[in-house]
Amino acid sequence: MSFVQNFPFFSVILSLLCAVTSFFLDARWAKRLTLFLLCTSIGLQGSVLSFCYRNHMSYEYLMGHFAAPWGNEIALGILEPLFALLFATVMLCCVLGGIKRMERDVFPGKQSYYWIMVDLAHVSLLALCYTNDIFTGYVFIEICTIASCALLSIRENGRALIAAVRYMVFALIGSGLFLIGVIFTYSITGQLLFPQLYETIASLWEAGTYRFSMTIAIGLMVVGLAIKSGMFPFHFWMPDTYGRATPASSGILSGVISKGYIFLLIKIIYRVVGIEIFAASGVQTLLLLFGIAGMVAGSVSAIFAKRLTTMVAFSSVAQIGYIYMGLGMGTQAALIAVFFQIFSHALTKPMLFLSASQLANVSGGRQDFRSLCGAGHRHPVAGFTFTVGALSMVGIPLFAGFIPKLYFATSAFGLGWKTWPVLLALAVSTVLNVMYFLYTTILIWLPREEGARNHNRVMPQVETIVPAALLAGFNLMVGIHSSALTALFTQGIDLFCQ
Amino acid sequence: MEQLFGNLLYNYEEVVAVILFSIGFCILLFSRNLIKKVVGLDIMDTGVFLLLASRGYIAGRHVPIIVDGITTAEYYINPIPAGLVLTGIVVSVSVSALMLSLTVRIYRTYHTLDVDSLYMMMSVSKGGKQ
Amino acid sequence: MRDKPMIDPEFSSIWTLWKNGQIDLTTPLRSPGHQPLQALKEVEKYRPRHSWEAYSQYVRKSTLLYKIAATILCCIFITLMLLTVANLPRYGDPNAPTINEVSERYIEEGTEETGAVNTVAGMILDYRAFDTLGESFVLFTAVCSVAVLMNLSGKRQHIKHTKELINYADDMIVRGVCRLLVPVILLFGIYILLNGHLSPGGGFSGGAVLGAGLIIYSMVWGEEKASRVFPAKLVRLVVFCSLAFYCLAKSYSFYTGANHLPFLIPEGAPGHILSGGLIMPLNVAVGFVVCFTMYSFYMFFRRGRL
Amino acid sequence: MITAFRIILLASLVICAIGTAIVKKPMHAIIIYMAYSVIMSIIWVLLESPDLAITEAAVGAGVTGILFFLTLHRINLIDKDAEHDSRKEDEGEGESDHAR
Amino acid sequence: MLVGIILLPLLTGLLIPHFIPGGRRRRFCFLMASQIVEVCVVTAAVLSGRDYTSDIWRLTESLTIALNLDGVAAVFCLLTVISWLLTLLYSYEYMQHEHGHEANFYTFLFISEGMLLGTALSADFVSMYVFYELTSLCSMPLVLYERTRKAITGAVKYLYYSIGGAFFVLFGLAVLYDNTFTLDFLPGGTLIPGHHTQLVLASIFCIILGFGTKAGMFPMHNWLPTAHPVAPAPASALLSGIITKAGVIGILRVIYFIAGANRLRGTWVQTACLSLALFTVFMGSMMAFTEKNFKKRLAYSSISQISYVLTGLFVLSQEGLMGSLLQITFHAAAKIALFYIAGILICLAGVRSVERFRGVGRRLPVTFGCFVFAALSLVGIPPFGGFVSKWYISLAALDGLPGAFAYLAPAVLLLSALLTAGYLFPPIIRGFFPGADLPESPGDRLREPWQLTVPLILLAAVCGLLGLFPDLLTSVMQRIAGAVL
Repeated sequence: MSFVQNFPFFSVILSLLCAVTSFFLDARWAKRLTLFLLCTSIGLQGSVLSFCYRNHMSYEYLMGHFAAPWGNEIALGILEPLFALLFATVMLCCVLGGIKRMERDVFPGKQSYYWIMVDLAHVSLLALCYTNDIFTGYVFIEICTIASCALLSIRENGRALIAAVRYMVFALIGSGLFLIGVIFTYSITGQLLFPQLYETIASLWEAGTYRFSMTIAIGLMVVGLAIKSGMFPFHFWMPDTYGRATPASSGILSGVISKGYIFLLIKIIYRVVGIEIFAASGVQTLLLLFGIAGMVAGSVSAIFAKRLTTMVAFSSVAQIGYIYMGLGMGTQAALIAVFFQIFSHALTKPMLFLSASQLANVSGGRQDFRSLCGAGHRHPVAGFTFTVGALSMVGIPLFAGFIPKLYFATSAFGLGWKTWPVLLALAVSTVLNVMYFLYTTILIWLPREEGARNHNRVMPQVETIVPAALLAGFNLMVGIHSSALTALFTQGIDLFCQ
Repeated sequence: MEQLFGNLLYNYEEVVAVILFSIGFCILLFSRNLIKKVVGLDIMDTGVFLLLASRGYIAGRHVPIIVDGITTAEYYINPIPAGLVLTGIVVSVSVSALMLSLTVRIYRTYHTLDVDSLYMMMSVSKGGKQ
Repeated sequence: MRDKPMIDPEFSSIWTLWKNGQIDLTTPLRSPGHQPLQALKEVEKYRPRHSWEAYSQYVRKSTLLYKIAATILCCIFITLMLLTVANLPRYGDPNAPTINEVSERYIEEGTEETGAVNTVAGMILDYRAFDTLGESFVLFTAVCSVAVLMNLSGKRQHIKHTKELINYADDMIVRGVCRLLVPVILLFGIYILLNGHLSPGGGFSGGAVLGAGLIIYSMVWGEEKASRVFPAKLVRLVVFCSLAFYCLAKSYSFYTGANHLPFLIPEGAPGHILSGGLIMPLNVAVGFVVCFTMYSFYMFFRRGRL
Repeated sequence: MITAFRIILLASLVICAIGTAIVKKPMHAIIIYMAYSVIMSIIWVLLESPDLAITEAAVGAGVTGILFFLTLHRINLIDKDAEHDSRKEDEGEGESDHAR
Repeated sequence: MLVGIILLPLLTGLLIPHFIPGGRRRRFCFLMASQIVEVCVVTAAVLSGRDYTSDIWRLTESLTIALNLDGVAAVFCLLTVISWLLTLLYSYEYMQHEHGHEANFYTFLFISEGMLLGTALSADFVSMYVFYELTSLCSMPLVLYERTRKAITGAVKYLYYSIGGAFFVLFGLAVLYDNTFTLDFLPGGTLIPGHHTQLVLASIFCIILGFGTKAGMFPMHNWLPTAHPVAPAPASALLSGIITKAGVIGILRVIYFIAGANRLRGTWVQTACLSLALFTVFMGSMMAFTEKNFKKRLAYSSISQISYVLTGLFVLSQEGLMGSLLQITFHAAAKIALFYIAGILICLAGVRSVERFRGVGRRLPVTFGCFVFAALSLVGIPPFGGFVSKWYISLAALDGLPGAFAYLAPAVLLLSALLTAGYLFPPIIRGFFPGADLPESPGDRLREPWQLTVPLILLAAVCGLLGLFPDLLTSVMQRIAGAVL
């Protein structure tokens, strides 16, 4: 067992310790600690990823002295460190980009708590990526929920509080359903760890006993996670949650945390239930339909949104609809498309939120579209990043958003009746995306004859440029040089589904 | 059919647990008062725990604490659900504390606990400012 | 709807802009001044300015659909649940699938492997310790979020009228009963805490009991006194130390376990108070965390700070 | 015998839950909920898991109930403050009320 | 080499207008120089006769961005660079009369040139799709330049139509992705025989519709008359002279290099596309005939003229292809010249609508002289360039098309030629002979700066001379078409 293989566990413990220590420190040191933690964890995940990729191996790591099925353990191949790396990177960019705004939104006495919450969200995401035990998954889902609620409500503005209540109600219903699903699964199989669950479920499905309960249990787990990650019919909490929080938090919530839930869902589908049983249980088709509905409905309500951040938030309803549609298609090509979609969305959405808030700042803190006319000239960096993000969301080639669309379109064939709904949904949602995103882009680049004078043009500072440049660079990198990622994904899926 | 009802009668604890969960769910959905929503949340959680614990119970067996050296598994009930429920209870108390503090803050800001009036405030307050 | 005119007329969605073709650049926009704090105050101080009943009527209309949908949802949900329950293995069935090698090993080798007589304690603190680690961090997260929300150290948020509470300490009966009761409760909590690996209980139950005792204490003798006994620094320090100890101890055992290194903590003879390796100290740590979590919940709700 | 006792307890549990659902005032709901938690802890004992019984008694019936009561208490305080402020405001800006 | 051809205008556009110190004149000299270099490079690459190919990068593991310089690409590239050169010269003088941020204009002008070259040069479908979308995006700011209400409306309309069309193409691409051996452009097509035939045909029809958006084919032609007139004259000249041809390239590549002419001949796709194209030819001329605003009239006429090209393509025979290549060339020359003229009229004489042309010809004799040439060529009067192309197209239609189309197509072309004469000659006549009842004297002769007239005269000369000696072009086009079919 080489020393590198300890790194996932080290990163988890390290971030727990950082959280506890920040509880004892003041805001300045908490900030430094958190940034240090995020950078370190990027390093750790990166080295684990390169290790696993070079040896093309996946391994279980015992959390304790007892092997599965008796003790907890974490398991990782290529995908898990890859996504952990993505999450850590995006979180780092978010907090870097949002620091100034956060320090203005949050009362100084409470900023250390903000950093604690960032640490805890980070550790829960890592655990969701790495866990090999369904109940550990539940516990860290709860940590993630509470931490994100705090991230949302720490901006003590009435709308944010109501949004937080809504978010909590939906999220708790979600975790309750997930827990019931776990209980049913446990009482049928008597197992809690993924590999044993997989075997037992397969044999039970063969034998045909408890099929109904199994289906319901799968459905409950999937629906619970879907509610938490904002699938279409349960997306009511999303716009306010993402639109009202302080930009760094909205970036983290929309870009990373929902993706953490989705990654856990993918693990459950492929490593606990098994894709054949998942398809046979009929939940798959449900996901497909809801995903398609979400793609359309999200974009439509984004067109009718009256604030910029609300519009962006609704667009992430649509984007998550893409993900669920891909999960509903259920082929390996579709899975690769889903991973690409997760990447592009996680890289794009925080960028959009950050730049949107900066644009609103230079428009006198107003978010309606008429005040935003020409905001791009007042804050060129934010305008540039917003443009990049919008183009990527629309799916213009060379940007990250194009690749998943292409993969969805190409993998839609040979699915029987599913082919045409998928293609149609892609078409409609693309056109709608064009309608609102490109229109907004044009809008922010229009000059304001009268207004332009009484706003002084913001000179871009380093702390706005660096994260923006980072995110935009990653975005273009994914869009232009996606073959490396594809290789990672394909190899990772081999290790993942074995 | 009668086999189904027979099963329901056998699993009466689970039936009660499901009913509790559903009652909590309904309170959460229908009650307009935030505090009652929190109560409903707790009832929901306890329903889930009851379900889980009753899964671990075995008729005529004892607490899984090893007394006078009897270590045959036939003498004790299944310890796993107890541990899971312990975790669950702690989670639920933290969650309800969080919800209650949210409630207090909202009351301080909007001077009401009624959900509909809260949404009215949202719809009429100046949404454009940050 | 009465509240339409209240909405800022300048607001227009992409759709409205797109429908009538172009952004009107000719009319000058009102030049917005830049004071978000001011705006935040406005939102916070907002009071409804028009008739409630008109609105509540409107709300009834608009939420009727939601109510119907929710009812249908609940009915479907309950039926599905009942069907599933009917399809589960029977209650109290001695050969249900949950009775498998896992639980048998927990019971049969648990005492030797963990040194804990109480199988549940052994399970949550040794076999499945990662869950429990996460669980205690759930508590920690909750404390921090409650601190975020309830912390009154902000401006314009101090509460008047705190004096209007009944001061229980003046009531002789209450004082006498509590003077008897509180030590007993605390003792009981400590007992549960320390015997967690031998008898029912453990970190969480004991901590909760201790916390309840502390809460009663500070209710009766007033928060001022309580916070003189347990100042905020102390509480933070205790929580920090116990959680850090927990992390480090557990990471030691995880590390040794995963790398198959020897585990140097002695198990001790099962049944004695000093046994079970790390379980008792961990129980104590968890107990402290839970106890002070409950206590600080109380304090935050009661007086807005520790 | 024990089964009958168990069933009675479960029935009262359901009754308590329904009561929480139907009563109007939050205060009553909270009180019923505390009773509910006590019954629940007895049921834990019957389910052969005393650790849960202790925890539920201390957490569910104890701490959570106190937190609920404190919430109500804080809300009353906030109301008092609000009256206080509004009295002051009305002295200050009476005509604005007429303007509404 | 090819990468250089694309990168040079890109870097020019990004760097020179913003980062070169000194006055407008100095910057302009730099731009001019780099454009001349570009022209030389492209000419050298074309004349050297070798067919360059280069893989730039791999977009995904199966889709690469690759460039290749074959005959068709050579024609388009030469057209593009030469007309950009002339337009640059023209816009130096013209842009003084526009108000707006001029540097941005040059930036997007050059970037869109680079993207257009990429579209022409790309060696497979995916890279062409990529460059095509980027072309639409980068040419949008040219329309947006003046930032009036009309400009914004036009730009947005242009954007929506282009992206919508591009999505049709993407859909077809997705279908073809697993029904072809490869997505590279090979003469004769790469379809897998007998593999979802109807689906493939439908997807090809979708692709043609999608590219037809940019080429202004009937169902989705509507953005052209909105977008072209609002752009500044050089931009609109390029938009309707060259950039619309990006759609033509797309259709040509799909028909001849992906589907293969033999696979399409006689299918419903050919019929449908032919009828659409012919209808567009007629409709465009009609609309132009009724339109009063000169630039709008020109935009409508581009709709009809480009559908001549499409007609030639859909004939699916060597003569047809040759005719359409010729038509592309001549239409580019004539239409660019006409838009220059419109620009000159607007900025010197302040005339936009056709009624106010009376007597302007006397004030701007050179301009109107060239107007005559361009108009004659566009109508297709025998000694002029336009005649040659239309002649070949009609011939090809006559012997290449089945049944009624063989006679319908030439008739429609003839009719639309008459209409063209109908909407182009009256302004000229009014311009030269205002008639006795002119209310006020037209005013004395205006000074026409050489930067405006020289490119105009050059283009008019092209229209004239190439018409007189068509073999110069026809032989080349013959070879190219022969290589394709």
